[in-house]
Amino acid sequence: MSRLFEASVKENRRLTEKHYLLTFNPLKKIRRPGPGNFFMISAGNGLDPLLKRPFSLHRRTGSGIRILYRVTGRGTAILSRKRPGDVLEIIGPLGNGFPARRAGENTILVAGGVGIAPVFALAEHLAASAKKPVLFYGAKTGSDLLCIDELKSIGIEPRICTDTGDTGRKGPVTGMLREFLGKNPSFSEDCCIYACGPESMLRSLSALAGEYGLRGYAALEQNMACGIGACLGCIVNTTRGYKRVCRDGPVFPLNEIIW
Amino acid sequence: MSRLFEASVKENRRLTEKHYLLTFNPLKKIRRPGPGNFFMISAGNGLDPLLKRPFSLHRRTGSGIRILYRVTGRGTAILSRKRPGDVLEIIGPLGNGFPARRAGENTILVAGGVGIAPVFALAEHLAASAKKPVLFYGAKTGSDLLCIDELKSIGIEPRICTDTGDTGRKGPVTGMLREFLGKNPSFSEDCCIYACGPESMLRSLSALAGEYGLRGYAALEQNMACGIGACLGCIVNTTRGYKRVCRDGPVFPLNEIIW
Amino acid sequence: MNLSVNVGKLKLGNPVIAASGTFGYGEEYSGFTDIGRLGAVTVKGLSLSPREGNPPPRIVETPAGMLNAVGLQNIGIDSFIKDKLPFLRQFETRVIVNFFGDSISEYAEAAARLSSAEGVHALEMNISCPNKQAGWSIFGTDPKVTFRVVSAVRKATAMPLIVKLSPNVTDIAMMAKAAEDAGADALSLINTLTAMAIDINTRRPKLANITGGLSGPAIRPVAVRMVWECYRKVKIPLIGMGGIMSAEDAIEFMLAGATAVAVGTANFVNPGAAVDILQGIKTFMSARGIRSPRELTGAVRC
Amino acid sequence: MNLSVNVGKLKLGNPVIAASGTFGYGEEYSGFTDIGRLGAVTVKGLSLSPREGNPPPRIVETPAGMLNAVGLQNIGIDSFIKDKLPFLRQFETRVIVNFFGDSISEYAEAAARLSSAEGVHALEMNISCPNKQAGWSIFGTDPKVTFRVVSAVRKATAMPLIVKLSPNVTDIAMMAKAAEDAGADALSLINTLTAMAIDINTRRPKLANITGGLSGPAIRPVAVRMVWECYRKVKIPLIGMGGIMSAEDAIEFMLAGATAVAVGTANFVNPGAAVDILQGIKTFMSARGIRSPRELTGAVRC
Ligand SMILES: Cc1cc2nc3c(=O)[nH]c(=O)nc-3n(C[C@H](O)[C@H](O)[C@H](O)COP(=O)(O)OP(=O)(O)OC[C@H]3O[C@@H](n4cnc5c(N)ncnc54)[C@H](O)[C@@H]3O)c2cc1C
Ligand SMILES: Cc1cc2nc3c(=O)[nH]c(=O)nc-3n(C[C@H](O)[C@H](O)[C@H](O)COP(=O)(O)OP(=O)(O)OC[C@H]3O[C@@H](n4cnc5c(N)ncnc54)[C@H](O)[C@@H]3O)c2cc1C
Ligand SMILES: Cc1cc2nc3c(=O)[nH]c(=O)nc-3n(C[C@H](O)[C@H](O)[C@H](O)COP(=O)(O)O)c2cc1C
Ligand SMILES: Cc1cc2nc3c(=O)[nH]c(=O)nc-3n(C[C@H](O)[C@H](O)[C@H](O)COP(=O)(O)O)c2cc1C
Ligand code: FES
Ligand code: FES
Repeated sequence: MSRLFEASVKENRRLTEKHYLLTFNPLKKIRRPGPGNFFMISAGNGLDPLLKRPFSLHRRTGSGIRILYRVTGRGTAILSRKRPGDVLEIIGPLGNGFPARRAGENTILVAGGVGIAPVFALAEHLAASAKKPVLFYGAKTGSDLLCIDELKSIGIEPRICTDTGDTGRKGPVTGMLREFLGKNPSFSEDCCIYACGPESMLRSLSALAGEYGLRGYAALEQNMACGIGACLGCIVNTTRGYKRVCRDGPVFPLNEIIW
Repeated sequence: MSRLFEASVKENRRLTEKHYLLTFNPLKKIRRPGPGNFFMISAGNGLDPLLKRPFSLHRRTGSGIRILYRVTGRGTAILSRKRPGDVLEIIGPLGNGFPARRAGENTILVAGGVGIAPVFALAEHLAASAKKPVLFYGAKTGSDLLCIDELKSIGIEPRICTDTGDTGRKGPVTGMLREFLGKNPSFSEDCCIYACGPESMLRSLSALAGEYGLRGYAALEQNMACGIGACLGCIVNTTRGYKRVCRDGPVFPLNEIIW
Repeated sequence: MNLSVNVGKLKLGNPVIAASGTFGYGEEYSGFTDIGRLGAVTVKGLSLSPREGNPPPRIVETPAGMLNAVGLQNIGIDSFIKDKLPFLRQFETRVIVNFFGDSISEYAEAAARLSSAEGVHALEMNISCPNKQAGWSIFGTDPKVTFRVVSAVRKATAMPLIVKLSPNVTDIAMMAKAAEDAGADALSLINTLTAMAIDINTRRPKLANITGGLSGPAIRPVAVRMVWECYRKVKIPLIGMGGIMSAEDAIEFMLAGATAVAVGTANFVNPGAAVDILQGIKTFMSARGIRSPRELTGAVRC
Repeated sequence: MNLSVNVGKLKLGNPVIAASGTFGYGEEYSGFTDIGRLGAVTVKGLSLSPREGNPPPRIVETPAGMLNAVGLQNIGIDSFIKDKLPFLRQFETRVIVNFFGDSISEYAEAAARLSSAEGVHALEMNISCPNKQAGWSIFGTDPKVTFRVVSAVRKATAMPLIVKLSPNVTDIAMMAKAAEDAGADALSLINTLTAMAIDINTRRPKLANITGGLSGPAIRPVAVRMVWECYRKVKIPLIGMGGIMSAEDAIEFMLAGATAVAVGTANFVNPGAAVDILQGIKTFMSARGIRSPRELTGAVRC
């Protein structure tokens, strides 16, 4: 019944200065996670850090479940030191996940920074279908871009932009998306956006979607304690009142989020 | 100037269910530790556990500095999971160490349980001299006896007793010593005792030494925070008032300790 | 071995309780642990009308602890009775309802309303939440005011009445005495310590509410001390809490004087924590031939 | 970059101080760190006559913290002046002498005696030690008594007078105000939280003194909150302390309102902690173009 399980670290590969790709194998049978689901993962094995940290499903592969993470603080720093064979305590899969798209609908995927982690999961899920998603991917610099080869290997050619412009277009990902929408009015007629990234990106994406009257969903982040809806710690303000990111989300309709 | 250093774990070998032998190599030049000196060793690398733990010098070998320890709680449990290449933060060497014996004097060494750790260091130091020490060693059961082969390899034949009697004599180590003193009056005429072990053992050893008018020293233990004499946390009551185990000791004359 | 304990008039099958605010309304945990095995579940603090609570961020981790400033978000007593209580009624587990008000009359009215609800076994008055709004934190820090508000609630209900004390006081035992004198059947202690954390890069408080309540293992030694001080001062039973992560921690509280214990922050780390702790207490007791948790209560040898 | 700060009349070369009771009389650390680089060293609390302190065990680790019940062991003011002060005089580092008494007149006499000693730069009155004996813990928990004892000491000395507050109170800002009104030049906060730990196997308290003071990172969020509360209530400068382990922690206290910071328990973990923290503050400041620590004091944006 419990979704608490132990998993053994299979690989913890450094991708960039700050990003790691961790593959784990659950030591017992767990529910099948889908795109937009997440796990609460303990980085330590004592009281430091105390709380588990949320990480999205990045990929399910033959060798295990993968998360892609950025070292931002104490917990992720400790996680980055895990070695193959180390055991992690995990709760999950959790959260609502990305909703299925409507039949025949076009899909735009938007990832900012490490937001590529769950967006990739969805891209992989949708890549096999007839209507391939179009993926917009923004990062600070070219060296922060992740899984470009993996995206290509699933047949997706990401449209890239960076803040510095050293790779892809210079500027925010929403700028590139706006241009795309302008140039492809028929595509955007029946189309849904799925996004994950920093708040500033999601905020302008919301505005853009509103402008063009597009449906869309964003996977949100908030500090979490329990991950299962009990502590009321991970609130986001929506048109339907405060909602729990962990249980009511992490995926919310773009037009319901009050920034 | 600072006696704070990092050391890399060379080996962390399990000897019995509860005992480990850890060899470390300081990553910078440190002062040369002697028998009875100790180190404050951090078992974690965060806030859990917070304080360093004291461990006696057990042996200096070509491959590094050794401590011999028993898993009793959280800190030692975490220490027992260290692997070769892991880095420890250490302060030391600390403490007064065992005083040199007087010229021509006989030496009795008494170890109880993991008290063999520093007693072995002294035994090794004295083994080369003309007057070989006589070593009494008590433990709970035969399987708790440590470094018997090492003792033999330095030419010392320990006189063993255990609580269960499954190895060596049955009964407390002080009983065996009392018998020895009775049978060897000339030996005990000019003789000094050096001991480390549980409080109950040291207490009866004090009484025995008093009875026979023998000089003696014991390495004591007390909960420590700083290890350098600053916090006044590690007090022992002596005939000269409260003394700090870490700085005024850990070795104290048996006849000065007030039990 | 008989694990049952009496917390005043409230009879529990075992001494392990889920702490208020850390176990939702119970149902959140139903997919994660066996609620039916717990002595009691204390639900998130309720008020007469629903509350929105504070804006995010509401929580942040601190050394061996966490701050929360949920701000008493809740669905209100009526929705609770209608939508949440039926779920809880299916278990043997006792249901303790944590509640609060903005005035003495609100406290009394809330208690009266809850008393008539089927499936509520005890009331826990929160006079101690540090997320003060409307200046009412005084209910838990001035013994005279505590006496008055508890007396008013006592008159409004015949239910087992537990008063939950704030640790943010000079003399916890005096507060305990005031609650006892006013007719409390038992005391819960402790609630969170008022605390604060600042992000040095943004220079902003890490919580939108500026301050929040510190919970978790960091506060355990303070909580144990307070249980011990109250145990020597009052006769009514105590529910001990604050940083209980393991059976050993729970037993420490019992030795200090607690009749039962509540598990809070630990539930977040491990949704099965409370059940694991119960199991650990059993193992401890049977290894030592202890027949009832009562043998542990207050058994510290000073 | 100018690191100097004024703690009232006390001028420090930089804002990092070693906290009382965690740095011995300074000399204990001389083989381990460069004392001369610290803004100030606060020595172990002194009384008119030497004290033996509590029996062992005196310390025990708790989650992200430790309890101590040293019981104010000290060599007495006279020996300190004769045997310890000369060593400290060789450094640029300011010397703050922490002291206490059993009565108002003892406090005043101790202050007078210390004021005439060469090489003492400020006095820190400990009215807050939780290891209460002779019932004097009231000095730090009742604002009226605090006002009286601080006033008496104020009359006895012209030295910079720092009053060290206890966190074990309902309203720390009220205590701060009482000390300010009585003439304190600065406040130190916080001292340790009264706490307790029990060995569940022996059923005995882990400290011989039963209770002790909780220090270390566990208490930092409580300490930061108290500094922030006092900063908004009083005008005199604050020395912030409680669980500072890193430069980031120290800066957090400054943002909350501290003019200087004291490092306590961290010295035990790393004898070079205070110097490392100073170094880290410099790095932080120069990375952000901050020219004086004063720019950080109270700069939290709420
Ligand atoms: C549903 C969800 C999915 C996520 N998926 C990913 C992912 O796939 N890859 C990835 O790199 N990151 C992901 N994150 C973010 C990730 O959880 C945080 O970066 C991580 O918790 C930071 O922990 P830390 O200890 O390193 O940082 P800390 O030192 O604790 O703090 C650094 C920052 O992280 C934030 N943070 C701290 N604790 C938490 C917490 N419990 N929950 C959320 N944020 C916190 C703080 O606001 C702070 O700004 C996700 C977050 C959520 C809510
Ligand atoms: C000078 C000295 C030399 C020592 N040498 C050795 C040695 O060579 N080998 C060995 O196995 N043990 C040695 N010890 C004992 C060792 O330090 C303790 O067993 C260890 O600290 C326990 O830590 P823990 O975290 O595992 O236990 P905890 O979980 O913290 O507690 C278990 C027990 O250890 C004691 N303890 C806790 N913290 C400390 C502390 N900081 N200092 C001392 N005792 C503490 C407690 O009283 C408790 O009873 C020595 C102690 C001293 C004072
Ligand atoms: C997120 C959170 C919410 C809480 N909400 C309440 C509440 O609504 N009412 C209450 O009386 N206590 C509340 N508490 C306090 C807990 O019930 C408990 O007293 C405290 O957290 C100490 O226990 P712990 O350290 O085991 O968490 C809350 C605690 C947390 C962490
Ligand atoms: C072992 C120990 C002894 C202490 N002795 C004193 C003292 O004599 N006088 C005093 O005012 N504070 C004393 N303190 C309190 C510290 O100065 C400081 O206020 C407290 O420990 C919080 O800071 P920290 O968490 O950085 O240690 C002592 C603290 C410890 C840990
Ligand atoms: S993290 Fe607890 S409710 Fe979402
Ligand atoms: S451990 Fe601090 S004085 Fe000995």
